[in-house]
Amino acid sequence: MENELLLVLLIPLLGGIFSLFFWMDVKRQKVVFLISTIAMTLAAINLMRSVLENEVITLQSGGWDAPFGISLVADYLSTFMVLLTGIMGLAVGIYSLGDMDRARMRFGFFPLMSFLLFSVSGAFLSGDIFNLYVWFEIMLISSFVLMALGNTKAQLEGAIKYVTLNIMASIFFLAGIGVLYGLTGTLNMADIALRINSVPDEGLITLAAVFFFIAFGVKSAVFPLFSWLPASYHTPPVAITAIFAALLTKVGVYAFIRFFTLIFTHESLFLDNLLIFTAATTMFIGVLGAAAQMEFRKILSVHIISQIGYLIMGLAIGTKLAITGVVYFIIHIVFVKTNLFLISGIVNRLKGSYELKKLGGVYHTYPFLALLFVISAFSLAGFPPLSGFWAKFALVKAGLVSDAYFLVLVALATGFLTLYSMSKIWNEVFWKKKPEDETNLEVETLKKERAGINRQVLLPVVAITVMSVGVAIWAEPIFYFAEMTAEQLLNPEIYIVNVLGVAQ
Amino acid sequence: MVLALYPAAAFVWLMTQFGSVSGGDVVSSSWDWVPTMGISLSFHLDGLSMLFALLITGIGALVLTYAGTYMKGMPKTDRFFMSLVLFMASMLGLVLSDNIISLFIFWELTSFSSYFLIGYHHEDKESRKSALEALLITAGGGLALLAGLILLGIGGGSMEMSELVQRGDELAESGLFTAAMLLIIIGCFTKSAQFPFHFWLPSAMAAPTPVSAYLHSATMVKAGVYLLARVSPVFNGADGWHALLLIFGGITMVLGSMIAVMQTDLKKILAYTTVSALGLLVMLLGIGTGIAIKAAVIFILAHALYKGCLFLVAGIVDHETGSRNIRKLGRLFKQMPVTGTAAVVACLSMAGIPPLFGFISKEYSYESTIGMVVNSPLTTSAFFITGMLFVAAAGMLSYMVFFGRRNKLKIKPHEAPITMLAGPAVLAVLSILLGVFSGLINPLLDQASQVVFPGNEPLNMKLWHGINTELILSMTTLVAGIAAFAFVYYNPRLMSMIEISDKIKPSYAYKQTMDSLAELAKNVTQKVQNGYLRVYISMMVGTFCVLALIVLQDFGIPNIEVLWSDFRVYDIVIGVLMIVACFYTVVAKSRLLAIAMLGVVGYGVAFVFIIFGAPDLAMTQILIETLTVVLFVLVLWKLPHYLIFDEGFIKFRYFLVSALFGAIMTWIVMLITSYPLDSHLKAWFAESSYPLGMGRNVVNVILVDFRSLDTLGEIVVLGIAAVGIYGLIKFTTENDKEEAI
Amino acid sequence: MEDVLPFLIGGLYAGGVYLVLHKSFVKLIIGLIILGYASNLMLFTISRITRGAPPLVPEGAEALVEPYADPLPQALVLTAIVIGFGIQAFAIVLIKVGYRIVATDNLDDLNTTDRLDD
Amino acid sequence: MNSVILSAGIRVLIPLFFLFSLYLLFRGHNAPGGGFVAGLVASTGFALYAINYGAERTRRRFKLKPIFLIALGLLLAVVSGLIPVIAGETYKTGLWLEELEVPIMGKPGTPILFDIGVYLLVGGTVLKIIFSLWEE
Repeated sequence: MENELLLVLLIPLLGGIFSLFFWMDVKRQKVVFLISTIAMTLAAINLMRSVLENEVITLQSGGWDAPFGISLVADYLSTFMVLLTGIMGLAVGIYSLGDMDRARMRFGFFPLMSFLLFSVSGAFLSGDIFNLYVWFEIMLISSFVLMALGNTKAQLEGAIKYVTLNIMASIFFLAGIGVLYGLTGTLNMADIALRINSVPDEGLITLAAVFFFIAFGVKSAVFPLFSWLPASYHTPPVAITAIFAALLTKVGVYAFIRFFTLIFTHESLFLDNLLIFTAATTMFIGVLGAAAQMEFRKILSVHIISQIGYLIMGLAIGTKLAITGVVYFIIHIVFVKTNLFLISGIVNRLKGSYELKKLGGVYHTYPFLALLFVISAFSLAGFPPLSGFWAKFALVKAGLVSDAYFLVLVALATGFLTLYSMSKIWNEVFWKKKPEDETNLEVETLKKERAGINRQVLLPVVAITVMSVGVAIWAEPIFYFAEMTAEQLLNPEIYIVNVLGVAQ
Repeated sequence: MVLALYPAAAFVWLMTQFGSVSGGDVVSSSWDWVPTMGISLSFHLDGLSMLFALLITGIGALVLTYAGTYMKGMPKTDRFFMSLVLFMASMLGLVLSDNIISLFIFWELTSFSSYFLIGYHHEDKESRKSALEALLITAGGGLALLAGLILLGIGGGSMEMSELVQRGDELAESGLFTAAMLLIIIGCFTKSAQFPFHFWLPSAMAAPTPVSAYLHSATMVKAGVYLLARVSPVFNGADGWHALLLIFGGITMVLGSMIAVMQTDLKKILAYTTVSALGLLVMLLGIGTGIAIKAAVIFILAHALYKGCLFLVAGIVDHETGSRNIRKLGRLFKQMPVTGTAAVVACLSMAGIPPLFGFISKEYSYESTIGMVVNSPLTTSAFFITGMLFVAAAGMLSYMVFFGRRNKLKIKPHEAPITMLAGPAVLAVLSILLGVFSGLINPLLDQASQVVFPGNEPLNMKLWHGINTELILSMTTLVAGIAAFAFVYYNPRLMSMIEISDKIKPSYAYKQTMDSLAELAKNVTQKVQNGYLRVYISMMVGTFCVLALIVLQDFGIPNIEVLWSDFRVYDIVIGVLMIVACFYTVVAKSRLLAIAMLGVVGYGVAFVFIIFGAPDLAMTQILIETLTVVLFVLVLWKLPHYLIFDEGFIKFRYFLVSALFGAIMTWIVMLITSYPLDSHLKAWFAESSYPLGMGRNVVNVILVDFRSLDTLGEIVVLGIAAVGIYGLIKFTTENDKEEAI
Repeated sequence: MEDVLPFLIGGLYAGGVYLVLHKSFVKLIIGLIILGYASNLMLFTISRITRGAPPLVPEGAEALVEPYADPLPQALVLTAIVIGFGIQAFAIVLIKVGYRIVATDNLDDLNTTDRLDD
Repeated sequence: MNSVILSAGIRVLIPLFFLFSLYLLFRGHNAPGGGFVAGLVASTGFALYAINYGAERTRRRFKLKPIFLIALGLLLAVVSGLIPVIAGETYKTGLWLEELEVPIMGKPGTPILFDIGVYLLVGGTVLKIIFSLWEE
């Protein structure tokens, strides 16, 4: 059982290591990457199957009982996130086979992707705060390298901000670990959850929470800590942006959910208000940012922020229904947002630009691509019966049931502006005629169009679209699972008992 | 064309149910969709749904047949028909749904598919704008509606409309009642083009005419009316319900008809009269008496028949003559006798002339306003004005196009093909048929009115009620209308005679709102995301300081007196040395000095580790420090010469932020260390390291055994860093050369 | 020293933040390194410190003999130092390459990627 | 930098560095030291060599590519954890040859193998960084 958990981490790690052995040998790296990512996804499915049977699976690394060693814990939420990681890694990986330039491949794109998947899954599975920090750091360094790989001016500018702000966040994270250890004398999350009740003053726990709020707030890009995201996310090649968009901020959100349902569960008006404030401002300012942009990928990148706001909103409401909504919302945005990024990449391949002003006429020539975009974009805007609607519906309902009218109002206004920004893309890129004044570009474009869409780039987009429509049409099993997850999260005893063996 | 068979089949199926539904039965079926969220696909066919469903499928079949010919030769008709059929299906779903959420889903789907229909001529900028306008307004209202429906569901404890309408009292007590009502009304108003949201409908005339005929007369715009009618058993009698519907419906009705007669574009006239008609319907629902509901139900049908017909006629005229300007058209009857006849019949119905169905409808409207308890003169005169202007509009649509002055067309028009004529002809015939034999439809309309107003008196439509107030009013309206038409006819510049400032138009307000939203978005984004790294950092640190101070204010400043209790000289020396070195690192004016001082701080840290029993840490720190300095020296000469100095004020501000941050961290460390530590882990490691971990160096045992996973992660970080550094340095310089390392 | 350490930590934090708030590439990286020291020291200190007595099991003994320093924070700090080194090394080189390619020595000039294009 | 004395000195120093690093590596489990520190020491030796002879020659002299060392180190670290899995234990459970007592190192076991992985990786990393910077 525990080896099923081990496999999802071991496979991408070994994939990364073997890619390093085949340094500069792009062909073999491709094969290794593909095999390992497929295997990882299968392992994640297998783990999910097993977790559904056993509720929680724990791997006590080194055979040392918790809290003395490091526990890796697969509960519903983390397994589900790992499964998403596998799927998205595979999809974006296939896309990058058709899209990534050879130079970047030669400079370690594949091993870096493997290590990224490894670290993201590790972060989801970790049951130990310091170990979580280590996973975060692996994730950071691999994302740093992926971000900067290629050394274009924009990438480096973005990377400097990205790196600096994330290092700052790590500093808060480390300090926060210090504070929590200083208060409870332990690192294992389940053990902390047990011992935190005996901390002499609840204010101290809140103090610790402030550190983690900053650390995770930066990672998940909430207001006012999100500045690194609009500065950098649109700079690397689109496959890299897509995998970042799919996974990295979600790790931050995951950590938020984990800490605020397991550790910081004490009554604190301050923290409640902080989360509500964060959720509302993040949603709204994020979507305003998207509305202000005039570049395909920038709109999408900045828009990530507003969706993080939705997730925090669910956490702020904190009822079972709300958490259920959050879980569903995560599936929804991971699929849809990644897909939109990939589509923007295809449009760029076809038309040679991401600037709305320079684009146009895609609906005319590529109706199928337009259809794929429409599905994802309107899903993002929350149109039924696409997945975005269910996500929004669950959160709005949760908000209304819990009298969180202010949050609901902001959420709905945000939905409106999302529609506005998505229809802007649609208008400019797809419906509008292609501007004719730039004849040179036209020639270049024609050349590119021949390379245009290939199977590797189209396949993942189609597959993700099918999945995202699938989770909308067959929303019931997903919601059922999401509800189980919420229930598990809101009853931390299950987690604690499973990790520590018995409640101490 | 073949597509028309689908709605036709549905129509036929509906007709088979006609008998039972008219008899008061309800056909329903249900399928659990997302039970976890309380959502099922449940359908419910009662009188009201039946009425709408018949319109949707019947007119749908006609419109599809018509469009098959109309759209011939136009680009991408397959996508067009796809959207149209999607719309049709979702409209049908809307009126059949019993579950309020599945109703909402279909509601949004109609907005969605109409977006693509309105934007059919998408390479034209205006067309795109109109489509977006319609989408944003209806979807914006949709958001309100969603909230309203959920509130309704929460308050009533059910998501099924058929149950909710029976729980009116329960709902009224739930406290969510008024909010739910307001939100639902907003949603319906946007969809049904009520003032002040009405302007999207005339803009939506950018759509191909079959679309307008279908969406903007008979179906989509009526969805709001449908939903208002559907929920009116719940809200009827509630505070504000009547007033809101009456006032906004009334304004929409009068305003719409007034603007209509000032137009010259056929489709614009139709659009504004439709707006007006929708206002009329909302107003009737607002009156909310049994008779008003009957009037509403009848008018829904009457309006759909004549307005659908007129739109299709307009399409034919446009198609065959290339113009929709009534001032340019004229005397077309001879070339287009069938079209002309249909148009005349429809216009007569619109004008409310017996024996057409529109007449019956008008009679009931007058009856309902006369029977009203309050404000009846005001509403009656509103009806009167509207009725009069309808007559005028009818004259414009028929007389000015098919008779009247000679036309100024360049091409010679001819009659349209049969497939296009079928639609208007059938609708016109129905207008006559139902007028004369109103008994045919009476049972269905009766059922519909029973649904909207449970316990309504049975409906009994007749053409001839004898001479009564309604009839007199009707006739007066007619006369006044003819006079109004004459006025319009002889004053071609009516439009420019009445100058309405743009600024008071709701469409201007919409534009302003969207513009200011864009402006706001831009300003906020530029402010928050201004591109300065140091601002980002200070936001992060500042946020932390604020939050930490809020929490820390509950704790006193820790006791510092113990400070000098147990001091050793070399401690102080090291501490002071490090502080000084740190200070010099900060203020140093040369890079080398800064780095040298940095080294001193680093070795100082190592010394602290030695003092407090951490030899492994000290060793590592020293080696790392050395390596970092080496690294620095290796890259230093490539780095910019020191340093840009910030202005004094900014510097001072940054100094304050960092000093505050440092102070907070000191405070926190002292605070936390003033409590005793639960050291169960410490003890366990002390005991287990040698017997279980086989090592005497406990730190090492933890690193390679107890917590070896951390160490594994750590070395992965190092490996990736090496790969990354290599990539950073080599990527541009040796792009594609084979690599030796 | 136990009582001096919090102030030392505060001073390092303050100095680090002050440095990273400057416009200079070099100050930025030095600031980050100082912040690294500060957080390592904080983690070390806040887990309570013991003077002398490294956590080494003496020959012949089976367990550590009181008093001894808590080995766990030491292991954590060691991991943090090494990770910090890897990341700082990357950051140093990044900033160097960034400086070469962006061709400015003022961090304030690095704002093309945030700019709204209209 | 090609002074004769330095060259001669380095020729002597490098094996010393290497031996010292091995010493640190193996005693790490029982006394201050360990794979990380040892790796740094070893790579410092190579770095000295590189400073003296240039990266090109250093690379030719030591056939192993740094990236290979990195990969090998990682692999060793992973495999050291996998051996117990094959033996039916939890991942990374320490397996020891209890009856053996090696001088300096103490008992050999999988955690030591892990430390050797760390050692190799650290060496490879530092070399990779220094070579990259040096050649630029």
